[in-house]
Formats: sequence, structure tokens, C-alpha cells
Amino acid sequence: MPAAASGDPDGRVLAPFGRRRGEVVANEPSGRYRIISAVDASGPMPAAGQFYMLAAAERWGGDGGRPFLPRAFSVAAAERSDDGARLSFLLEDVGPGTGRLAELGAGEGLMLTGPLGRPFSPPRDLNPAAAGAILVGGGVGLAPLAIWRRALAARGVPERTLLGFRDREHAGGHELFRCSEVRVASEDGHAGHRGYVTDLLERMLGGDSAATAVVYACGPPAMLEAVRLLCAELEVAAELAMEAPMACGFGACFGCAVPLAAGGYMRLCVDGPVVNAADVETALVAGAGRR
Amino acid sequence: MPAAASGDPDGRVLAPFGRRRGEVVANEPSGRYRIISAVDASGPMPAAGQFYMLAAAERWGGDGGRPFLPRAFSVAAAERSDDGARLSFLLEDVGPGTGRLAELGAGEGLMLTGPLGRPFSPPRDLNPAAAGAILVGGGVGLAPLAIWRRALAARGVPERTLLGFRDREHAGGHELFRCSEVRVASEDGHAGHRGYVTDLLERMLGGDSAATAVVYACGPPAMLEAVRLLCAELEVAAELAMEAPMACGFGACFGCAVPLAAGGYMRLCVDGPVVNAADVETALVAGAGRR
Amino acid sequence: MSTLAGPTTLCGIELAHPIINASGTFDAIAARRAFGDGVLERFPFSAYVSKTITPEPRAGNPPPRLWEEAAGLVNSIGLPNKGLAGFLESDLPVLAALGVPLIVSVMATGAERFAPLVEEVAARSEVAALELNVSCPNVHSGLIVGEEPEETAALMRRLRPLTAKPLIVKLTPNVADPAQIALAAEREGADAVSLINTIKAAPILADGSHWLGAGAGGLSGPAVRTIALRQVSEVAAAVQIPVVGMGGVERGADAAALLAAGATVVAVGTASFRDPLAAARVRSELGRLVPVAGGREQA
Amino acid sequence: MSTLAGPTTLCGIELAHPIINASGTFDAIAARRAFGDGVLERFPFSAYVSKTITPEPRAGNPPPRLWEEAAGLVNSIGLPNKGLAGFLESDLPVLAALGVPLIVSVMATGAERFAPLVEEVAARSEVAALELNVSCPNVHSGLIVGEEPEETAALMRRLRPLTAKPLIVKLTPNVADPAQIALAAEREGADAVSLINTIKAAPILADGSHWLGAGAGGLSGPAVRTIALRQVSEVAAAVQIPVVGMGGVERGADAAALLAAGATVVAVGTASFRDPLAAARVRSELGRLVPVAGGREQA
Ligand SMILES: Cc1cc2nc3c(=O)[nH]c(=O)nc-3n(C[C@H](O)[C@H](O)[C@H](O)COP(=O)(O)OP(=O)(O)OC[C@H]3O[C@@H](n4cnc5c(N)ncnc54)[C@H](O)[C@@H]3O)c2cc1C
Ligand SMILES: Cc1cc2nc3c(=O)[nH]c(=O)nc-3n(C[C@H](O)[C@H](O)[C@H](O)COP(=O)(O)OP(=O)(O)OC[C@H]3O[C@@H](n4cnc5c(N)ncnc54)[C@H](O)[C@@H]3O)c2cc1C
Ligand SMILES: Cc1cc2nc3c(=O)[nH]c(=O)nc-3n(C[C@H](O)[C@H](O)[C@H](O)COP(=O)(O)O)c2cc1C
Ligand SMILES: Cc1cc2nc3c(=O)[nH]c(=O)nc-3n(C[C@H](O)[C@H](O)[C@H](O)COP(=O)(O)O)c2cc1C
Ligand code: FES
Ligand code: FES
Repeated sequence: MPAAASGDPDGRVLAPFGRRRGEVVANEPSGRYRIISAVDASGPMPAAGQFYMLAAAERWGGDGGRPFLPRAFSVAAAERSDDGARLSFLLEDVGPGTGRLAELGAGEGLMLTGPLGRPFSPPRDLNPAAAGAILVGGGVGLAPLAIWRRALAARGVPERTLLGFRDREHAGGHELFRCSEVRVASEDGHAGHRGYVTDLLERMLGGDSAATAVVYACGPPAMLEAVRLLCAELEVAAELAMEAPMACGFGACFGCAVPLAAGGYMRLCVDGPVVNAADVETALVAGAGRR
Repeated sequence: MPAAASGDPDGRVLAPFGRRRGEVVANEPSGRYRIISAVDASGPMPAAGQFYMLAAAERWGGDGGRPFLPRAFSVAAAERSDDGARLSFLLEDVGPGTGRLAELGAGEGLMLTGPLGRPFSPPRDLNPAAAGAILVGGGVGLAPLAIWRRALAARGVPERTLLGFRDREHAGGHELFRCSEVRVASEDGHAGHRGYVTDLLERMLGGDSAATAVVYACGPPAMLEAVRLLCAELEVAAELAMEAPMACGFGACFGCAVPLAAGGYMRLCVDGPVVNAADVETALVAGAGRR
Repeated sequence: MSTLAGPTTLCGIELAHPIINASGTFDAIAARRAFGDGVLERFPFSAYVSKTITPEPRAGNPPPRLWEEAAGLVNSIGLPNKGLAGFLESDLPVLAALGVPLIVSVMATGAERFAPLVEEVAARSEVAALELNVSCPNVHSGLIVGEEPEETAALMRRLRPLTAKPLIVKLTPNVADPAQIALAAEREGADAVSLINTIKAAPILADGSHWLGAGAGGLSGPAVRTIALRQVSEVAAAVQIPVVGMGGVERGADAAALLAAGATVVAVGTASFRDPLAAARVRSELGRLVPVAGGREQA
Repeated sequence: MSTLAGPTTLCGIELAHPIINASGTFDAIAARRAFGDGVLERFPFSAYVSKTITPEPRAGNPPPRLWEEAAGLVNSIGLPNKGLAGFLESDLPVLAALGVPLIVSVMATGAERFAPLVEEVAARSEVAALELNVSCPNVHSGLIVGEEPEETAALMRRLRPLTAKPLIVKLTPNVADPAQIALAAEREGADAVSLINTIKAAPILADGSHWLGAGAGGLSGPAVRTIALRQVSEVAAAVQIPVVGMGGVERGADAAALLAAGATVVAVGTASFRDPLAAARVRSELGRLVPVAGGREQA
């Protein structure tokens, strides 16, 4: 578990110390998911790939039971507004924490700590020959890719996006990719390619010169693992935005252990959540993503 | 702690076994208190002096923390309606349980177990020479007296009511005594006699022939104790509707111990909450009414 | 999996299902005063465990006796009961009519006072088994037998010859290694062990005063659930005799976890306070439960 | 009462206020990576207690390491750390710059491995005191020293001569009588005791599988608060040396209760996970607290 290098020259935006109260300004359904937006009056603009620890201001912890600890969410969009940063999160209701957050209405308080963690790296940092970026997402894993796509577009980096969905019911978060070209795979074939999004990726890396590719992926562990194995085989540079159960999000609890290829563990909250695919032993982290 | 006599020929109405879901139909402020009404589709009409164990259907116990156990409330009014019994409770927000109940809106679920406990006894059972009833109430203690006054009126028993309030802010629950003659005392003198309600009682028992009086009292422990001492001194029959911390309300936990004059304890939930003033050692029950 | 909620046996006693009550958390006689015959018609437990009986009557501890904590309850009831004679005379006949096997919980300070208690209770045909409470943290009985394997063994050696009826030893959770106590009890002929009893706790206020009349008490409810799971699984792995598991059971999934951890029967305690029929709900949830491999259950 | 949140001393170490962190629940170095210099500017603890250091580096337990329970957290982190050499070289200089006294938590399997660890850490001028972790339930070190008074005494006899710096013995709560362990530690020269560590617990699922990679872990958070209060008050009543109290502290009133129960200093643990500045809030609530005699406080 050796700590990462000090200095962290990885583009991460530092969070204000402590947690602060944001205000929910929107909570809309998006397929099976919800997009929750909140205004963060005093925090900085996050970098793509970073996350926040979120908790409802009321009925969370304290004298209460579960939800007790805050929950981690990748930021899906961030816009400057007159009142501060407007942050959006794509959220799947899978348990008490996400359930409580999903019911928050406009005007209610959202406690937030963040932005936290290591963001995505520019394609050229990963592959000096990079011609652009390939974004591969599935499920709520669309969230960090949505903000990353915008950041890439703003920097004029060409990007192609591949999204996978289980079935019609699970298709959500599309809104976040408005005005962008997206190829879709669905396991039930209701949209785009019938099958896995990694089929599309394999085809693309085959057609492409893998030598100029850089892959950024976020999604369920099984999808990430398929991406990791494919990129390892084709020697394509890749970053994965991973998940692990987190209690704190700022390196305090050592709970978010992810096994390293070199042995030992990293703390995903400070050494990730965006990791170089070559650094981890597996993307199938025990305890994460069993939803 | 010898259990009370079996058979309980005390007029108590039995509760359906288990708890059931009622629906809140009104929640109105009344001075510092709130009057919460719920429709109980399947329960019986309670007897005056009985209580219910209440919990909100949502966000109470289970995976949650506090409130964890249900809370006891005297029924303040009960009316037959097409949908079942319409029960009203007078409630003071003093902690997590009452706070959660106070925020319930119409249409929300209210879990109830009841009616529970021993109700008030008819005046003649307490004093064969009884000419009527004197009701003495303070604070949220108005609740059981309100339903008792109606029951007495329905039976044509003459009744006089004395109510005490700390100050203007604490005056509430008046609505429950609509259309009835009430004498009032307030510690700050904002209404009626400046001083304690027991001053009014003392005067009344002095003027009256104490020999034909029967007193029913409910209110803060200090008030009940003053009533108890006064009635003992004047040898006036009296019933007190008491409070003690309760976990279950149906004799399961032995938590609601009230010291008996004869030594040992009674369980207030099954041997009370209405007790003969002569039976208890004190009305100052440790742990109750410290609000 | 639905057979989980079906018939089972405990020390040869046939039970219609595996959900019983925890001692001291359901007074069937008082419940009839509150609910009438509904209690009999829908009795939620497959066996009834009495509140702990002592040789002499006890008034119990001075109030307050209850403190609500986050997801838990601290109690210091202090074993109020009518004493052996009062119990045998007034309560036993009523409890015998509940229609389920009767387990009588007993406690005394020291083996010599324990012996006649066990003998007299066991002699009654209405009694199916005895639970030996060697662990109650609320009674200041000097030595707490259940904290020492050797003390527990000595007590069992004295009591075992007195009856052929099943003796269930109720373990205290306030020890480093409950399996050692369980093994000692098993070695000396205990037919089963039950756990966990409440965990020593004291609600102390900011001004230093103790809230409970008796100062300290015992914690129960969801707050102790994972502690119970740990102790039940350790004990069940160590002994051959059946284990009655309890501690914080609220839902069918909690009962299933205790059964999976090695319990034969599960007791519902504090949950009955919130809902007198909590045990019936636990049982029906248990019957419906379809475990998601490696996932948190949805009851 | 507001002086409750003012300066104090612990074993001669001057502290600006009585709120410190619980070992293993706040990594000041990682926090700087997340929050930058804000951590130094608003450092919430009056002393900093390191995560437990072992002689050799440890990777920690296999994931999952966390389980959220009602009002509590079960963890089985398994003491990941860089080992003594790594700690002294890379972490100690950084921690020394925090601007508060530094307490280093240490643990080893057996007195002979403990001794050089204590000696080397104590020799460093940056270190104000050592906390001896004799209780961690997550490391399968064979014998758990902190469960036996005699084992604790023996360890102290070996370690006490090695340094004049304060030695704080961190007690395990998983014993019948923590005061006996505390007395043994005091008798052999401990300068203070701290408690409670986490309570043994195991999240077991309905299918019998263990959720935690290591099987079992330790419970912390509000669920253990009244257990901590009971143990702290018992230990503080038994010993003369100061007591560091912890377990489930969320609010100023919780800290006040531990202080009233006899603690000199209060540590905030799990609460920091939800709010990195929880300890600062606890301290300011403590300062504002006006206890209502016999009443639940409103912070
Ligand atoms: C860096 C990071 C970024 C994330 N970004 C997002 C995001 O953008 N959007 C989003 O929706 N989610 C995101 N997540 C995941 C999100 O944090 C979790 O879904 C959330 O914590 C679940 O909390 P809960 O209380 O709703 O459910 P929990 O009950 O805590 O767990 C949810 C699910 O996990 C599994 N699980 C958890 N505990 C257990 C257990 N004990 N046994 C078996 N299964 C268990 C179950 O299947 C359960 O349904 C992210 C996580 C991380 C670490
Ligand atoms: C038979 C019966 C009938 C009742 N009828 C009514 C009624 O009609 N209307 C009504 O409003 N109330 C009634 N009560 C009282 C009501 O049950 C309590 O007010 C309620 O349980 C409080 O719950 P809570 O969670 O809001 O507050 P809690 O926090 O549980 O307690 C409320 C107050 O009690 C004191 N207290 C409780 N615990 C502690 C503690 N640990 N330390 C110090 N002080 C403590 C405090 O001052 C606190 O503010 C009745 C009680 C009984 C037994
Ligand atoms: C109010 C109360 C009274 C109890 N009385 C007894 C008792 O008389 N004898 C006994 O062995 N256990 C007694 N217990 C302990 C329970 O039987 C049980 O072991 C414990 O509460 C854990 O289960 P739970 O979390 O489901 O309540 C009592 C518990 C409570 C809460
Ligand atoms: C994630 C986690 C890691 C911990 N690591 C250590 C440790 O390394 N050394 C130690 O002595 N205690 C450790 N503890 C125990 C705490 O220091 C503390 O004793 C316990 O958590 C109770 O306090 P709390 O309820 O405020 O968290 C740890 C606790 C948690 C929750
Ligand atoms: S979540 Fe706590 S260390 Fe990563
Ligand atoms: S409240 Fe449980 S016995 Fe009275």
C-alpha cells in the first residue's frame, strides 16, 4: 500500500477542507437513473474523473442509522453559475444511500466533500502518439466520461464514445452526451449493436492503428475488466475510472483497497478513482458494483 | 412487581394483536403543540385514558437509528367515521420521536398499536357519593381529559375542568375543550388565575364538599404530585393519568416501572397509565416528563 | 430456501418453525391483558421462553430502566419476577396453555441456590426445557459465572444431574472468547447454548450523571447485530450442540444470517417492542427469502 | 462548562483542547493530498495519533474491508502500513510538521518484536508519546495480549524501561473487565490508557458468506457509544492515570459525556469519515454546551 508520490502532479483539483452544504437545484429521471444537480457556492470547479462524497443534509447519519457514511459519486457535469459551481451527478438507486439521495428535491441540502481523487490524464500523457480519445462507458459509468468528453472537446481533442446498456430499462444518462457522436451497444439489442460495448471497442481498435489509441473507460467491473484485458493484449494505453467501497474518500480509512499489479493495494480514493489500467491487478474489486 | 389482577374488569378496550397502519388525515398546530389525527381502519374505539404506541410508517427504526422504539400518546379524541375510527393526539415536540411525528402530513402512514392500558374509572366507582367529576390538566396532559370530558358529558355526568399553562406560548390544546366550561390558570397570568392550576383545585375542593368530589388529573409530574398530595390530605378520590418511559406499551419490557405505595413497582403500560392516586408512592417518576 | 422457515427441532423439542422469543422481551400473560385472545390465535413464537425466574421474588431496578440509543436500547430492568413459588403457582399454568413448548429461564446467585430452582422447575411437566441465565449484566450478583469457563463448568456439574430435560446455557457476550464458555458448558452436558445476551453499556449524560436508575445496563437491538453474528458463528463452529442465535434481529434476512452462521433457532427480542408481531414478520420474510449470492438481501 | 473545550494536559503533554483523533481514522498525509494546506490551517486535533505502525510493512487485509451497519461501521483494514523504517523515513518528518504533539501508535506480535519498535520510535525527538496497540481485533497475531491482565503486565515490564516518554496502552473492549487490564498496565508503569478499540463483529450474509475479505472485523461508530461510556467510566474509576476516551463520538455532548465519565481527552474516529472536520464541530459544540441537569443535551 505504499502511498503515491507526493506532490501529485496529476491535475487533481484540491477540495476545501471539511464538508459543506450545497443546495439541490434539480433532480430529474434519466432512464433508470436520476440526474441530480446541486449548487456548490464555495467549492472549486472539479477536474473530469474526480468524485464527491455526498450525503443528504437531513436524515443521514448522526443519531440515525443507515445511511450512515457518505457515498461516492463521480461528477458528471460542472458549470460555473452566478451562485457557484453547478454540479451534476448521475445516480442509480441501489440501496439506502442512493435511495435517500434520489428523493432529494430542489431547495434541499446536499452535504458535499470534494472534488476528490485523481482525474483523467490527457491522451498525450498516456501515449505521446495519441490521435485522440476513445471513451467507453456503461451504466452509471457514463458520469465521469460525460464531463471528460466536454473537457476534451474544449481542448479540441478528437474523441469517439462507445456506450453500453444492458437493456432498454437500463438506458439512462444519455442526456449527458447531448450533441456528441456516440455509438451504442445493448445486450438486448434494443439500440445499436446487440452485444457488449467491448465488441465495439475491439472492432475500433482493430480497424484503427492501436498505436495511436488511448482508452478511457468507466462502468461495471465486468466491463472494466474486459476493457483492461483487451487493452493489455493490444498494448493500448488506458485509464479506468474504478469503484470500491469507500467510507471517507480522503485516504483516512484505508477501506477502498484495490489490488495493484505490482502487489499490495492502492487506496482508490486518493490514488484513483482514475487509474492506469496497467497498474491494477484486476478491475473486479471485491465489494464494488454488485448491483 | 406482582402483576395486576387477571380479568382486568376495568373497562379497558383490547387492542388488535400487532401493530397496524393508520393514515394521517390532519396535522394542525395548537399553541405550542400539534393535534394529529389519523384514521384507524380496523381498530376499535378506545376508552378515555387509554393510549397508543405510535411510530411513523417511514423513517423510523428498522435500518434507522433514533427514533427507534415507538412512542406513547394518550388518545385525545376518537370519532367513528366511515373509514374507521378517527383518532386524535395532542403532541408536544420534545425530541426525535415527537419531532418525526410532528412533521407527518395528511396521507402519510402512522403505525399504531392500541388502544392500550387502563382507562379512567367512572366517578361512582371511585366514590359512591360522587356528585360529578373535576378534571385537572396541564400541558399535553389535556389530551386524555379531553376525551374523558366528552365521555362524561355523554353519560350526563356533571364535570368541571381546570387547566393550567406555563405561559402564553405553552397554551395549546384548547380546541379539544370546545363548547365546555373551563377555568384556567397560567403561571405568567396571561389568562385566568395567575399561578398554578392546583390553586384553583384547592379552592374548589375547599368550597365544595370534598366528600362528593372525584378528581381526574393529567399533566407534568410536578402538577400530578401536587394533586396527589392535596387529594391525599383532603381524602378526595383521584385518578392520575401518568407517564413513564415506555419501550413496548404492552407489558413486555418491564421498563415503565412506577413505584407503588405498598412497595415494589407496577408496569404503567398495563397497570396504568390511569392509576388510583392512593396506589402510587409518588407521581414524580424518574425519567418521565423532563421536558 | 423457503424451508428455512419450516419445522425444526431443538434438543429433541419439535418446533413448528425456527423463530422463538428472547427471554424477557415478551410477557405472554401481560400481552393477553393488552391484546386478549388474539395473542393465542396468532402466537408468533414456536416455543415460549419465560422471563428469567429467580428463587425469591424481585422488584427489579429503580427507574429509569430504559435508554434509547441510535439503533439500540439500553435496559436495566433488573429481573423483576414473582420468584419460583409465585411463578409455579400463577404463571406456569397460564404459560402452559400457550400451545407451544415452554422454556423457562432461571437464574440464581451461586450453584447452591441454582440447584433447587432447576430441580423444581424441571419437575413440572409443563416445562420442555430450561434456559440457564448465567450472564445477566443487570444483577449485581458478585461473580458472573458466565464470564469464566471454569465457573460455568462447575455450575453445570452441579445442575446437570438434576434433570434429564434439556439445559440451554445462555452465554454472556461480555467476554473475549465466548466459544470457550460454550465448550465448557458442552463438556459438562449442556444440551444447547443461546447467545447473545445484552452488551454492558451505560448511558452517561454530559453532566456525568447516569441516566439509568441502576447506573449501567445492557445494549440490545440492531446496534449489536454484527457482534451477535460474530459470536454465534464462532460458538457454532466450536460446539456440536445446537445454538440459539439472537441479537438485533429485525428482518427475515437477519434471521437467515444467524441460521447461516450456525444457529438452529433464532430468537427475536427488542424488535417485538416496536411491533408485537415482529417475530411473525421475521418468520414470513424468512420464508420468502431468496438469497442473492453475495448480495445484501431484499426481504 | 465552556472551559471543557479549553487547554488541557495529557501525561504532561500540553494540548490546546481535549479533542484528538482515534488511531487509524485520519491520515494527515493523505488528507493533505485531498485538501492541501487547509488541513494544516484548520487542523482539528490537539494532538495527532498515527495509524498503527508495525515492525515490517503490511499490505493490509483483502477487500472488502468495510461494512456499513445501522449507526455503525464494521472494518477489517488489517493495519496496512509502511513498517517502522518506512514510517520513520517518509511519514515522521511530515507528521512532525503538523504543529501538534505527535503520538505514534505501535503494534507487534510479541514483546521481543515490540521492544525495538518502541525503542526506535521513542528515540525520535518528533514523538511526544507512544500508544501501544495491544487490542486490534483485525490482526491474527495468535495471542491477544490486551485480553489478559498478566500478558499486558508482562509486555509493559519489557517495554517500560525502554523510554521515559509517555506510554499509552490502548485497551481492547472485548473483555469481561477492562479495568483489570488497565490496572495491570498502570501497575507496570503505563502513563495512560485509551479506549475503546473496535468491538469484534462479523457481517455475515443470509447465505452464510462473510462480507469482509478477512471474515471478521471491528464495530465502531454511534452503535458502540454507550458501551464505550460504560468501559471508560469503569476504567477511569479504577485507575489513577489519565484515560483517553473514544467510541462513537459524533457531537459535543458525546465528548462531554466521556469527559464526565472520567476521560481526560476524547478521540474522534469514525465521525471523521463522514465529515473530515467532525472533530472541529465536536470541539465547538463542546465549548458551547450548557448541560441541562439530568437532561439530554441539545448541542
Ligand atoms: C469513485 C466512485 C464513484 C462513483 N460514482 C457513482 C456515480 O456516478 N453514480 C452512481 O450511481 N454510483 C456511483 N458510485 C457508486 C455509489 O457510491 C454506490 O452505488 C453507493 O455507495 C451505494 O450506496 P447505497 O447506500 O445506495 O447502497 P449500498 O447498500 O451501500 O450498496 C449498494 C449495492 O452494493 C452492493 N453491496 C453493498 N454492500 C453490500 C453488502 N454488504 N453485501 C452485498 N452487496 C453489497 C449491493 O448489491 C447493493 O445493492 C461511485 C462509487 C465510487 C467509489
Ligand atoms: C401513557 C403515556 C401517554 C402520553 N401521552 C402523551 C401525549 O398525549 N402527548 C404528548 O406529547 N406526549 C405524551 N406522552 C409523552 C411522550 O410519549 C414523550 O414525549 C415521547 O415519548 C418523547 O419522545 P421523543 O423521541 O420526542 O423525545 P425523547 O428524546 O425520547 O425524550 C423527550 C424528553 O424526555 C426527556 N428525556 C428522555 N430521555 C432522556 C434522557 N435520556 N436524559 C434526559 N432526559 C431525557 C428529555 O427532556 C427529552 O426532551 C405520553 C407518555 C406516556 C407514557
Ligand atoms: C428489556 C429487556 C429485558 C431482558 N430480560 C432478559 C431476561 O430476563 N433474561 C435473559 O436471559 N435475557 C434478557 N434480555 C436479553 C434478551 O433475551 C436478548 O438476549 C437480547 O436483548 C439480545 O436480543 P435483541 O437484540 O433481539 O433484543 C432482555 C433484553 C431486554 C431488551
Ligand atoms: C477504519 C478504522 C481503522 C482503524 N485503525 C486503527 C488502528 O490502526 N489502530 C488502532 O489502535 N485503532 C484503530 N481503529 C480504532 C479507532 O482508533 C477507535 O478505537 C474506534 O474506531 C472507536 O472510535 P469511533 O467509534 O469514534 O470510531 C480503527 C478504526 C476504524 C473505524
Ligand atoms: S475511502 Fe477511506 S481511504 Fe479511501
Ligand atoms: S412499556 Fe414495556 S412493560 Fe410497560
